[in-house]
Amino acid sequence: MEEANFVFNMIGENWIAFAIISLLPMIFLLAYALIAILGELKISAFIQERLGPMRTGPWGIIQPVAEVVKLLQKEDITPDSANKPLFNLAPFIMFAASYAGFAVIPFSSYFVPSGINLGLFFLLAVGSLGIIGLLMGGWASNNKYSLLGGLRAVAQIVSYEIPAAMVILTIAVMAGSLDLQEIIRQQSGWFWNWFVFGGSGGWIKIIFLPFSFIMCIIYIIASLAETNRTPFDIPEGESELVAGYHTEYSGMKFAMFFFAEYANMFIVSAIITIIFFGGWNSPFGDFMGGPIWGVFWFVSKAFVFVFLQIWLRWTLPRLRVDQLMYVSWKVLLPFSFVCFLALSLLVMLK
Amino acid sequence: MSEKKYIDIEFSQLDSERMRLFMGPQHPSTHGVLQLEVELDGEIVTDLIPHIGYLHRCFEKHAENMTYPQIIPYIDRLDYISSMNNELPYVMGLEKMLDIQVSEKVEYIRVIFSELNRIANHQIAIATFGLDSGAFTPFLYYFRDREMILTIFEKASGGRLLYNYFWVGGLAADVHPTFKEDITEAIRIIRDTNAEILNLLLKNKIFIDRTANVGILPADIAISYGVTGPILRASGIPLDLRKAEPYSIYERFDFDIPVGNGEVGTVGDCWDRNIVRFREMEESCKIIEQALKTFPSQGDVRENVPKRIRLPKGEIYCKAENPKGELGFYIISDGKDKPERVKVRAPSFVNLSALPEMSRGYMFADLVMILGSVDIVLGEVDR
Amino acid sequence: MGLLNRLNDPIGLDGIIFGTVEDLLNWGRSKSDWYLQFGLACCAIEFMAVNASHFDMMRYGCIPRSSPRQADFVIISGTVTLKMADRLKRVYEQMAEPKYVIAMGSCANSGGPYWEHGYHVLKGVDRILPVDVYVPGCPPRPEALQEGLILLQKKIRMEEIFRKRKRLAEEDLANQMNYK
Amino acid sequence: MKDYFKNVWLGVWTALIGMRITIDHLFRKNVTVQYPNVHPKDKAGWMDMPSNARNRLYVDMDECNGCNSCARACPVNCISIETVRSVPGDAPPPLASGGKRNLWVSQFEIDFTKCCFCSLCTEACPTGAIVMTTEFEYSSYNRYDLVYNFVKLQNSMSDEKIAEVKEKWAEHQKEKKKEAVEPK
Repeated sequence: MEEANFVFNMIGENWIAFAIISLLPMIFLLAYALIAILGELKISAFIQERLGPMRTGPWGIIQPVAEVVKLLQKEDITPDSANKPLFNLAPFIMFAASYAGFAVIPFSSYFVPSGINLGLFFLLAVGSLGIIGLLMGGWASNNKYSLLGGLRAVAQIVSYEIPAAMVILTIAVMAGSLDLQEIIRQQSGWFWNWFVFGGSGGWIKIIFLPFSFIMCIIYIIASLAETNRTPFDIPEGESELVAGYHTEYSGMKFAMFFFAEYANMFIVSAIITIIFFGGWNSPFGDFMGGPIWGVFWFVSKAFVFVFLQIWLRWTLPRLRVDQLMYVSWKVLLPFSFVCFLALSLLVMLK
Repeated sequence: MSEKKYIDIEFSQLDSERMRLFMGPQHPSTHGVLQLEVELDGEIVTDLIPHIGYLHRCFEKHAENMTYPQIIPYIDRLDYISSMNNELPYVMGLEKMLDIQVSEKVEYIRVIFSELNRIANHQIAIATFGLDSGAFTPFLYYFRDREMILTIFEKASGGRLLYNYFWVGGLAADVHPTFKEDITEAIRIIRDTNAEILNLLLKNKIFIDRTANVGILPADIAISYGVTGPILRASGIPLDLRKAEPYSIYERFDFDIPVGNGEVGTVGDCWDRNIVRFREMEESCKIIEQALKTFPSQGDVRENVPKRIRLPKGEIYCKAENPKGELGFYIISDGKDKPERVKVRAPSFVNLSALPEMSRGYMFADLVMILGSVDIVLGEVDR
Repeated sequence: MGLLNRLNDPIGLDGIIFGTVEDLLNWGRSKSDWYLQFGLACCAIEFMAVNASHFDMMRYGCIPRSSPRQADFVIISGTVTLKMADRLKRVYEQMAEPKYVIAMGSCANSGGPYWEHGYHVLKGVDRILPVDVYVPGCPPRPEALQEGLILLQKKIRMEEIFRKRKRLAEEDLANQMNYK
Repeated sequence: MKDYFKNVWLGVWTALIGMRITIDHLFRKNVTVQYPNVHPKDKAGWMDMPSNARNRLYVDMDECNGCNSCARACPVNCISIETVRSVPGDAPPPLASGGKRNLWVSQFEIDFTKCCFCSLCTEACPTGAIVMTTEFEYSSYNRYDLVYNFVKLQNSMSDEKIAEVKEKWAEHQKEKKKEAVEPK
């Protein structure tokens, strides 16, 4: 396989290159988390006709920095009756799992931290690793609310993995590959070649457009559930469970949960971008194409979906646990089966 | 999705350990400092005991030690969301005892301000209910509108939340000159927002799923518990003291009593309670508009009342339709300038007693919604 | 206080570096105050109004948290009864250091209207918690609470971090001397 | 089956309606008033703080005649007034509005941590000395800073003066007693 990492091309395959490659996503993640936290505060404020943070720098733009400085200084409480090793480990597992997802995300045609050809599978596998941290945190806190939150989170994420896996299966069928770069390359050209519009091919795909649309919506809904965002934020639903699984966490450990949540938001947005919206491809053929612009397109597309998640959060009420299961098993799953069949037919017809 | 029957059959066969969960008093969604001792079977509520008294502020003890006008600030603090409504039955009762007839203008202002405060109260009720269900944005839209009502009150009385405005024999002060225009403007914006909230929250499918068929209170049980106010009306009984026993000048106005009719679920569920409150806001707007049309601009706002108010020996029970139900004051006077006793019949307290009946057999997440739909104020429950 | 205790300046370095770091740390703490979502009585309604669009407490970097572990300060918004007092103290003890308290309204300041005949009312929350800022009013205007918040932020900005223990020990000693 | 599809459709559709409303608000002008920069008295529009807003009390000591009616009207007893009676020939200066005064007000304390801002005292005051102002910015780090002694604040009587009038009154009392005893 041809090497797609510009770092290797520049300084060769040595340990410095590996260090740079593994650190680049971390730098990106930190920068992104700050922007996303500010975005969450500001967008929620504007939706509610408020201003949001205003008194930290011009228009409050360095508010997230202040948050980080503050969280660093907070006392790190471990409850007396908690299971200490598990309690301390949980946030790190959660963060590590979401950071591991960044290993295969292709930011550009010239840069992907690890160009394995099982990218989609890896994302699916690592994405469900975070639950362990969540359950650990909920259980080890020795708090009834945390326990309920942790249990709910596991039930929720496990059930929503299945519709999400169906979607990813469909994409694997349509692209004939699990390699993320390959999937993106197949969607090159104009925006109608994206998988959300049925992928490249003849006019026959117009008949199948609704199915690919529904598939996209199913994945968006499932991704909301996987990142515990409203309307599926019951694991940390304030009005019922105080703060859910992270009720007992304070200081930096809470910040890790916080960071992991935002990192997860980006990962699912990146997956949506990759499998449905053409990854780093420019929507307009060769216009503003190329590897450098690729980063721009990829990040801005992903940010649109991060914005969508924030937007939904400040619009919708929260579902109940049994209704959540209903949506997953009785709505999303049958629909995804039907769409899977239809899109497989499309692949055969092509 | 959430029929009560289904849960009963499914879980009564399984014998499992019950969990006791103490919810509150510092839980974010207990609407103040209420403690609920919940017995859970998995996620199903099997029993519920409300523990009150975390905000017991000794109202009756204070009433024994104060002169009649001095009690009014404490009455404000009973149901601190609808202070104007609280003051109304008390001053009406005293005026009846003293045989004082207040002027037309005072009656009009009292009605208009009571109805405005009713709107403000229902706004908070629906807003915090939305907050319980996870929708944060309607809360802020309603609070934005409520700010206008508070401004009108502040311009008239000087207080933003606790007014001390209805006095025995009149009002503390005359209304401000731009009073009519302000209220017309406020009503216009309240109606706009209400239309928005209807689409954003009340008609939302997720919201309907959360509230329809949840916390059903049948009419007969509601009556046997003595429940009043929007909760009783949501159960299908059109009892409103403004119509049933008109006080002040309510019989002059034309308005309807919205009742719950189970549009999306069963009669008397959480959704009905909210839609009744929602429609009452519109009725209040109608009353205010009619009152503004015939508002007498001339007139004195204060009758001649002796500086030391001494009630004749005797007792009186005076009541009015508060946003939360029937608020009554039972005043016993022994001829001095201080009452011998003032007993409060607080609607929230009575409505809260029906909570265990409403919430048995529903899920823990529903409990939060049911409590929110009862719309209690702890200041009034504990007094 | 977590990191702060370890930074407790064992060598006695003073001056520009530590001063600047102290400034930065204080800046972070003062600009990012997460408060506990916790209401008691009448003032809680006004406190909710401060969060609403017209006043917008988030302008000061205040984000509501419902878990006391994650909150930086608590606003005692209303009457504290004797039954509630030990609950309140426990909530306060669950908060992580550094933590602050704003007493909002007359009831929290001194028992307010209930100070005389209120047999069940705590006469001032400073009997059980260390209060940092007293906001008068019954209930205070939203702007008055915001002013109290600005005072709190000012106080946090002026705090000493590195030589705190030493200074406190000295103060203690001085107090003891005075006492004798 | 029909209900199932209708439910799914409604779920998506009502969510879309909600999203349209919130995105509409995203681009609307916000209503926030930035308090320390904009004072509530001069907010734009009709929602600014009225001049009759009930906030901190103010006592004009030149107008107060020490009649104690505000303290009696106060439901929470947060006003405490101490007066010294004047001896004949040494009356305090008359009120600024012209009335006569025969009490020295040596202490006029209002405890704003107790005050419930009900405005009953201003109603009871015969001379209009005690009024409610629009001043609300007086939060403090210390609870005892909120106890205002208006005699000290306005310097209407110095400590020496208070001691002097008290002494005079005591002497006067003594003399009176003597007079009462002597005629026997």
